[in-house]
Amino acid sequence: MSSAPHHRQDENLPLLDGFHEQYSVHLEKFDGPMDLLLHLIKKNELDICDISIAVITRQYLDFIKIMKELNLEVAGDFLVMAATLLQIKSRQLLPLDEQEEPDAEEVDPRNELVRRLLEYQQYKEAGMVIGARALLGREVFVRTAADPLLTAAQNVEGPLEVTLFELVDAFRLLLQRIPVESFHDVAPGETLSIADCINEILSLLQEREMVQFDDLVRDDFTRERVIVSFLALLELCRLKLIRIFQGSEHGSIWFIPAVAADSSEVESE
Amino acid sequence: MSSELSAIIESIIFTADSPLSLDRLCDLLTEFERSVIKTTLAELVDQHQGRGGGFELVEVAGGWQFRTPPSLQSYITRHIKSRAAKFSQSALETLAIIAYRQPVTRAEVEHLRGVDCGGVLKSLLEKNLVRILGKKDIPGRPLIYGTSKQFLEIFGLKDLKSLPTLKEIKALDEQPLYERQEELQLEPGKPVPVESDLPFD
Amino acid sequence: MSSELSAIIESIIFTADSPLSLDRLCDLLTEFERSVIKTTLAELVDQHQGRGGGFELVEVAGGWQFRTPPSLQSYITRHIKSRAAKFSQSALETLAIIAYRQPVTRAEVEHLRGVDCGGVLKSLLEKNLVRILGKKDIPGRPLIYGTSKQFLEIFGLKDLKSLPTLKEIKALDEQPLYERQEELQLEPGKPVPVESDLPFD
Repeated sequence: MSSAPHHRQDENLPLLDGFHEQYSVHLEKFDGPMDLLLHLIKKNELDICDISIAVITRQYLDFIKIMKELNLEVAGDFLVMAATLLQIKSRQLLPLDEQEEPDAEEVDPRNELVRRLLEYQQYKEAGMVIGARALLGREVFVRTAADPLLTAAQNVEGPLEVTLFELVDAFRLLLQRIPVESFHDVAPGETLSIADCINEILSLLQEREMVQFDDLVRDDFTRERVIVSFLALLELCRLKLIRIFQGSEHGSIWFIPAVAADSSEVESE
Repeated sequence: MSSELSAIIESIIFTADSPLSLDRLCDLLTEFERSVIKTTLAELVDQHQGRGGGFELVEVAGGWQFRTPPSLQSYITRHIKSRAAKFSQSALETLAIIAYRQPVTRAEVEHLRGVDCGGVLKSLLEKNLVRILGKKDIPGRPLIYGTSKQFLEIFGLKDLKSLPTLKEIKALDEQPLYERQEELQLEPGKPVPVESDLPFD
Repeated sequence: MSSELSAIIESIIFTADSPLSLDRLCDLLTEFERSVIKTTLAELVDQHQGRGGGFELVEVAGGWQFRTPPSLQSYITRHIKSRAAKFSQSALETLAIIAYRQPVTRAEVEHLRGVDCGGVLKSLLEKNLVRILGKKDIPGRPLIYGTSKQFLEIFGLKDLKSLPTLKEIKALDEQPLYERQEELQLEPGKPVPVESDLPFD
């Protein structure tokens, strides 16, 4: 489980040391509830497509119980799966509701789980197969030396190579260096910011010359969205970046870029 | 084949720090025909294969690169530290899901694996094996992920199509790939031999 | 000459980042006799000389290294000169600020970065990653900057909305809500032996 915090073993009670060591060996083998389920299915020699939910659920819950008895952290993911198993089990016990459509998909409550298990199994195996390849830097190596004759020929004018993650990460690290008050809208919050909306408008104007206000709010026609979009438009107008016009009274609002960017006008030192 | 062109191509690939595509070679060597460059490349591959030397010319991540054969690993690591990575099972599973299902969201990966994948995903992003492709056009606009060029380079793949298909992998599984996965013991008391996560090492 | 030893020596020299001396090679390959290593090296030099390929094995600075012959330099520099340049940290930061804060003035960028950005800004404009959107209607009428269409292309973004937000990147580190809510440990003071699952060593 990616979320399990790491603690130092030696802070543990000496009596339990042996137990913990053994079980941590077991438990690390299970990369989440799906992995554990697959293991139980294999161990019981069950057919994935026809698993006995009663057997699997009992063993799964036993496993969690042991984890708890050993005071191992049981991640939420394991508990979610336990709940899913119990739910399937209880649905199997219930008589079919007459009112309900005998939808073929719904007949067997195990179907969804079986489908997930089969799919998970595929990717687990695919992971092992790709992990078994000869990896660069592990089994396979490339030349690392730079040709001294050529290093002088380096040129910075070439195309750029950078990933999106590096860009976001650079911004994230920058923000950590800077006092919070420098920012007006970085604080996390679900609300739509005017800055986001300005970006969206600018991006639309990169694609076409003329944009209708309705295009901005079409996907998300809420009061908040309309207000924020409108404020963003006013802000852009104030910055003289766009011109707004309206075809007729109560007609659509349109806007176009106000200036053609002139890149010769670079601020110089 | 012009042996001069052969030497030129070899030297360019040799000094490049990442695999060079045929397109790129043609851009650099405009005085030669594309078809001639292509044939020369194929001849170079054969030549190095035939030599059985300490490195070979291989096609990887859409380009050509000199690489050492895996068989010489034990000698090379005597003087070079093995830089890469032992991948954990979670990293490999997550990578496999992203590789086969891309573009894919974090929620989709987590649904398939049944566990939170934020930490693994971030580490794959930092290692440059996975990249952000953009945002999905559904409510909430979640980020979508795909594998990077570096993924192909590290895993020695020509392109995404050369990943073994899931069907092929399934066929492999009929062979006893799994046999080495040990039995889980629920009863405490018995010592369990510590094994590495992966059945291949 | 053992052709296996020949391949081994070749691969070690190939992957070394500086010339390898005979002494060093003998230290690494203790199972082979010094005299055999020496002969094999000489044979390798001849072999590559005879091949007339894109690189040769030469003795430099008391050691052995593969190098391209000076005659091919003009071809190699074509590639080196035009290959992708890595972004400097300051260029990346400036670009990030412009991307996330646009429309933004130079003064605002400099306020955030705490350093003069004129040079970086100019180079971003020249690379066509950043463009001038217009002039701000405040005293001095400073130019306002934003990202260009090319910026979207380089990062493979459909539009500016597809830029990942910081919140989304941060969210990768966070645990899902339900995990934090679970009362998991029976005794909170006790350590948990389950290893944290770092995907890489």
